[in-house]
Amino acid sequence: MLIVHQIMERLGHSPDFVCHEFALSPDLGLFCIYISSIVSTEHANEFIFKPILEQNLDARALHDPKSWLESLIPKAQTDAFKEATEGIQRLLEGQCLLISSSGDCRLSYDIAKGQNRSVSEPTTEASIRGPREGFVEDIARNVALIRKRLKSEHLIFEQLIIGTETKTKVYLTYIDNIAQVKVVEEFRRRLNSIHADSILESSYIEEWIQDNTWSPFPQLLFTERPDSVVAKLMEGQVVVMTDGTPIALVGPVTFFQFFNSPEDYYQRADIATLSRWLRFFAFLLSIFVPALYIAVVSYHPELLPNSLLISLAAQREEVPFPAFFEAAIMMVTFEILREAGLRMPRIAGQSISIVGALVLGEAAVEAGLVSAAMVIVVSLTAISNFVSPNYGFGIAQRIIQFAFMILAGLMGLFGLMCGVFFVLIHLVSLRSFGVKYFTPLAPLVLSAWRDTLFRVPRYKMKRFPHRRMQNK
Amino acid sequence: MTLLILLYIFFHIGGFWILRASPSQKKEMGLFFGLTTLGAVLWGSIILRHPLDVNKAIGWMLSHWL
Amino acid sequence: MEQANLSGWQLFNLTLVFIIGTSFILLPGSLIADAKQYGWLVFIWAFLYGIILGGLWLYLSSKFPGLSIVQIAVQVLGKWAGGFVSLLYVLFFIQIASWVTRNMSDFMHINVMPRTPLSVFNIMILAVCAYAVVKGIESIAMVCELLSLLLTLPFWIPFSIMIQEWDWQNFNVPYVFHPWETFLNTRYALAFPFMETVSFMMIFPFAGRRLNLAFLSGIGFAGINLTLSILFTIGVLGVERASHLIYPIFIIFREMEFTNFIEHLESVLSINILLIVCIKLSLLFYCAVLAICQLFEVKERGVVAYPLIWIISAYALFFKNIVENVNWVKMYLFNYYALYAIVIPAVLIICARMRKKGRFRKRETAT
Amino acid sequence: MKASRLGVVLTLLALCTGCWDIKDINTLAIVSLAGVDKDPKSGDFLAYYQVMNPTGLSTRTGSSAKAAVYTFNFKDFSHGRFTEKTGRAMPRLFFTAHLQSYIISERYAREGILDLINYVELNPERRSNLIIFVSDSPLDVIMNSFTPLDRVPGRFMRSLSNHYQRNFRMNIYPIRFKDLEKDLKRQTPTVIPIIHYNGVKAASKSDEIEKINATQNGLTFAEGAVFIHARMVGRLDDKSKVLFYILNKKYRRLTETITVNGSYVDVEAQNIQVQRKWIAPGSHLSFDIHADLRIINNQQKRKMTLQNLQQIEASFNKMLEAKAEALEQMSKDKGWDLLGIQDHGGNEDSWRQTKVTFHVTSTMTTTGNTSTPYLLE
Repeated sequence: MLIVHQIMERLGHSPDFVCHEFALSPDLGLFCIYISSIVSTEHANEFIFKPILEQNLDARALHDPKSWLESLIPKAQTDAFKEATEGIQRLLEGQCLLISSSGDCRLSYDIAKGQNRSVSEPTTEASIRGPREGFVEDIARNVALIRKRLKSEHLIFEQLIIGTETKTKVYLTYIDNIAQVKVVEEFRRRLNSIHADSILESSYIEEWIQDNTWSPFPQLLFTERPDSVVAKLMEGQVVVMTDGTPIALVGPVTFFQFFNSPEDYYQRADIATLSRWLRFFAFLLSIFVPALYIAVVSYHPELLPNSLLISLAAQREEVPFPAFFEAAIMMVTFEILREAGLRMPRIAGQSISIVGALVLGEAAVEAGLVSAAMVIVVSLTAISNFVSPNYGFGIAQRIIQFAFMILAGLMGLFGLMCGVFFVLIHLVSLRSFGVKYFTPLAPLVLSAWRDTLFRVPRYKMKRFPHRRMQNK
Repeated sequence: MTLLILLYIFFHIGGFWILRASPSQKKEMGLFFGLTTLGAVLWGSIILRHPLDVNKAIGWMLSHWL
Repeated sequence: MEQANLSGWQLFNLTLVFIIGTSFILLPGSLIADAKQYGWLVFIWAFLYGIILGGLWLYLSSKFPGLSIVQIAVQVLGKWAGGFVSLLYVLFFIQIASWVTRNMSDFMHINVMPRTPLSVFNIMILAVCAYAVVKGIESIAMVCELLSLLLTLPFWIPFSIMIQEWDWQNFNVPYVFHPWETFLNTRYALAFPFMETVSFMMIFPFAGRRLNLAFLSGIGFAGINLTLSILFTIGVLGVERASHLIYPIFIIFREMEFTNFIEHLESVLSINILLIVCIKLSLLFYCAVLAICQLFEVKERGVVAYPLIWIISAYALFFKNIVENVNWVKMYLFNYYALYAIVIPAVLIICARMRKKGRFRKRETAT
Repeated sequence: MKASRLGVVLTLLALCTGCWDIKDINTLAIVSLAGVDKDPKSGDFLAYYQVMNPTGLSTRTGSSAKAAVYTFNFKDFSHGRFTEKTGRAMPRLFFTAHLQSYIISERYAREGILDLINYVELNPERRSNLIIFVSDSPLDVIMNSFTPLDRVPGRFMRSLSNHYQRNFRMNIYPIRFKDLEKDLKRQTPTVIPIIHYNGVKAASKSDEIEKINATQNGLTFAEGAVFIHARMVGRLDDKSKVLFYILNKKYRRLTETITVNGSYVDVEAQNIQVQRKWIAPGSHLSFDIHADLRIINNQQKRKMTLQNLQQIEASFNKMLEAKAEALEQMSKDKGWDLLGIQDHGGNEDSWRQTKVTFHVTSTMTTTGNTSTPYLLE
């Protein structure tokens, strides 16, 4: 009875706390405690209450209630617990507690009712060809999605509980005969070293375990698609799945993997390579176009051919601002529009930002605040920024683009080149779990080019490409 | 000249603020301070119009002794 | 000491960029002025001389595996004399770094941005290189490897376009060539790019096993590259113009008219030069910082790197103008560099042999 | 790494010191044509700079037909002073990176333009790879008149020279400052085209170009000025200018009229190859010239037969040899080494005595559409 009081006084106040008391027999009372919001009441009625009430007491029940109860309730989900804290823990996980009045029988019975959504198409990484399944919030079903694709006994899921308050379940997933042992240990060490009170999303974990917190470039790939997770696992990478979020973290990752979209592996090899080159070009375009425009227009007009210079000068005739200021205005307005596009309800979505930009741009040109060339430059950069398959990488592009714009505005091509050298040094010095960030290009590994700069057809990729993951 | 002194002081504040954070002994502080002062002296000589020209000194030494 | 390791390909690229560095914009002008149409011949024996010196340094560092020149000096000459020699080397690295910065800011000031003061160029590029030094030799080597293809392409494409202006008549300028006298007054070409590579002795400990091959082939390939570029300058610009210009290769780029749309491509070269200078400067900066760190046993490179910006940017402003710079180089450079590139390594080898240091010990003690 | 944060702070500190070299493109006075004349008496230079007016040029803004270019002229005793002097009259920054061509008056050219070459070559922004013209009509007339078809006079002249440029082997028309500099110490002269303004008054109002008659106040581009050691020593008529280019500068095309059987045949010689050989070194030089012929206009009263074609080839060869010998004779009379004998192995003093023989061969390749000309009888 004492334990019931303890639980009552700890959790009794919350509205969804339920405690039934059955007086089975004069000297055998039974307490059944659960939290109604996270418990499926049909299960409770069917599997607990009905057997208890319909069963007529017999002698055995009286002197040994524990085995009697266990025989009644299906074995699968019941296990015993000792003190109150563990009981409370189980209650919060959506289990029903059965405590006999004498206090010697304490059973908990799992009847949690998950209210998670059904498997739907991943919104951030849509692809024309390839499976439409995306992860969901419940980690068990995510594991099911992966196991459905990868039926191999080498697939290991290591469970860790992180977060003193939220106690979120985190699965460290890898394939033991492919992944590098050093990398897996490094992951395990870093995950265990996290001491946070709450882990609500995989980005919390990302911030804890990434190498360099000051770098705008993400060192862990996040994805929502089970098929790309399985592809990465087969390539020898390690996946960290967190309960309560559909996003899984994949490491160790190099710079060039941000240009592979899952679709590359479903298209034919040549189209995949060309689209990969297109993404490289879009990346360079989105970084250098605004900076070069400002540098050329305000510092090195002799670089423009004659007729282009004349038409640009004519356009900029009535524009009051210098080039850098004009570019900054347009870029900031575009960022505001993009943010508005995200925050709008899903139906308006992305289209708002592009339409808004072009309309606003047109009006600005009519009003003579901005030259037409600048609207072209801004919308070109913005669109080529959307091309990057990974959203985190898109944000890194935008930070670098603004930095280069400021440098070009201050010191022209000289400033821009110093910025480029600074970013290159920073990129090359990054490590993602021991793997050099610019691997196939900086420490020249020609054999790895097969899958990063080019996508060679299937039959050429016989060996596992994981070899490039080993850190020298 | 005042800009030089301001920069010098600002550089030192920045340096000490960062170095104090990382566990470094006396030697690193001394080295940091020494090198910046040497640089500031050179800069001062340039700003005050009669630079301590090391190149001329080397040229003079070479032409005299060799 | 940082436990980085460089592959043969990375060391090859580093030597290539280091030697081509600022010499490919400055050397052709003065070489053609001194040796008329035989300027490229001068450069051939210059880079052969460079390879011989490279061999000397490799021999010295093979006797002390895993030690940089500063550590060798301390080990061979003892604490105080060794310390003095390493201070000399620190001054040497700082000087080359400031002269490289000065050449770059002169180039930018004369050709691209005439109204920006020199010190702004110096401080900005030194700040970026200091960051590169703090990130370590591996990052510099990797960026150099990354950019090596990017740097040779825009260098050779314009030259192949300018072949249309080739004129064989430029080669029979009435000038009698007597080798010894030309050798004497173009000896700065021996010193300028080739004796500076003694600073590679600082990073020999990081290099992997194919060190000798990578280093010597780097010097050779850079030498061939520069000889061809001088040959092209003579062929395209003609001895008359090339000898009167300070930056003949920049002028070639400026006058390249591919179609009347693509006319002004000299910005490609200025970007090219800037990146090469960034790499060369951060390498020299790294050698200077490493030397100081090894001398004072300081682990943290940032502590030494950032204050050094003050010294190098100040030192770079000592030359009043480019003419004084060129005169100084013509008169004193060879003798001054000879001290560091030939005299001190030779002294070290002799002392080491006498005092049986390093690999010179008798066979029974060698492992 | 704590120190790297200091690095970033330091770089930003160095950046925010402001920007010196900023020059926005609509604060630039884009010079498209420059002209310089020297007043022989006072020794002062008269410099004319034609600045493009972007809004006038761009038809998009639908502005009224404003003038496409404006000419500023200055007078000073030394070239360098113009950069600063232009600041007093031009509202915008003097910007010469887009110069199209440079016009030098004949009287200045005859005094030698070495000082101008040095001035232009000193600063890379003043391009030294732009084309030069010598003008025999007064400079203030040429510089102050608009040109039909191409509204920017600078581009008008450059496109005039483009017709010739296409026919050079490596499409380089050697009439630029850099060619003058390259030939500075050589004996072979450089020939620069002379531009002539047929008319007295400058067509200086933009509505002048509304008139239909384009040649009346227009520019023509005919004879050549001979420069030796960057000084103009004389003039060449059009035909010998073209022949000079053929013999020395790999020019490829020549149109001539020859008389065959008593009537004219206009013939165009294409991809002309010139081979220069020393029969006896120093004393006897021979030229082998080969050309492919194309008939442009055939007035003969004969049927077009193989023999007829060979007749045309033979008379073309004879005509070209005669013209070349005339040029050689004129060059020896005037003392200009037009055939470049000294630079190709001849010796300084006795180059006039070298015997020069020309041997021309040609093949008729295209005869045009009509196989035989229409005949009355």
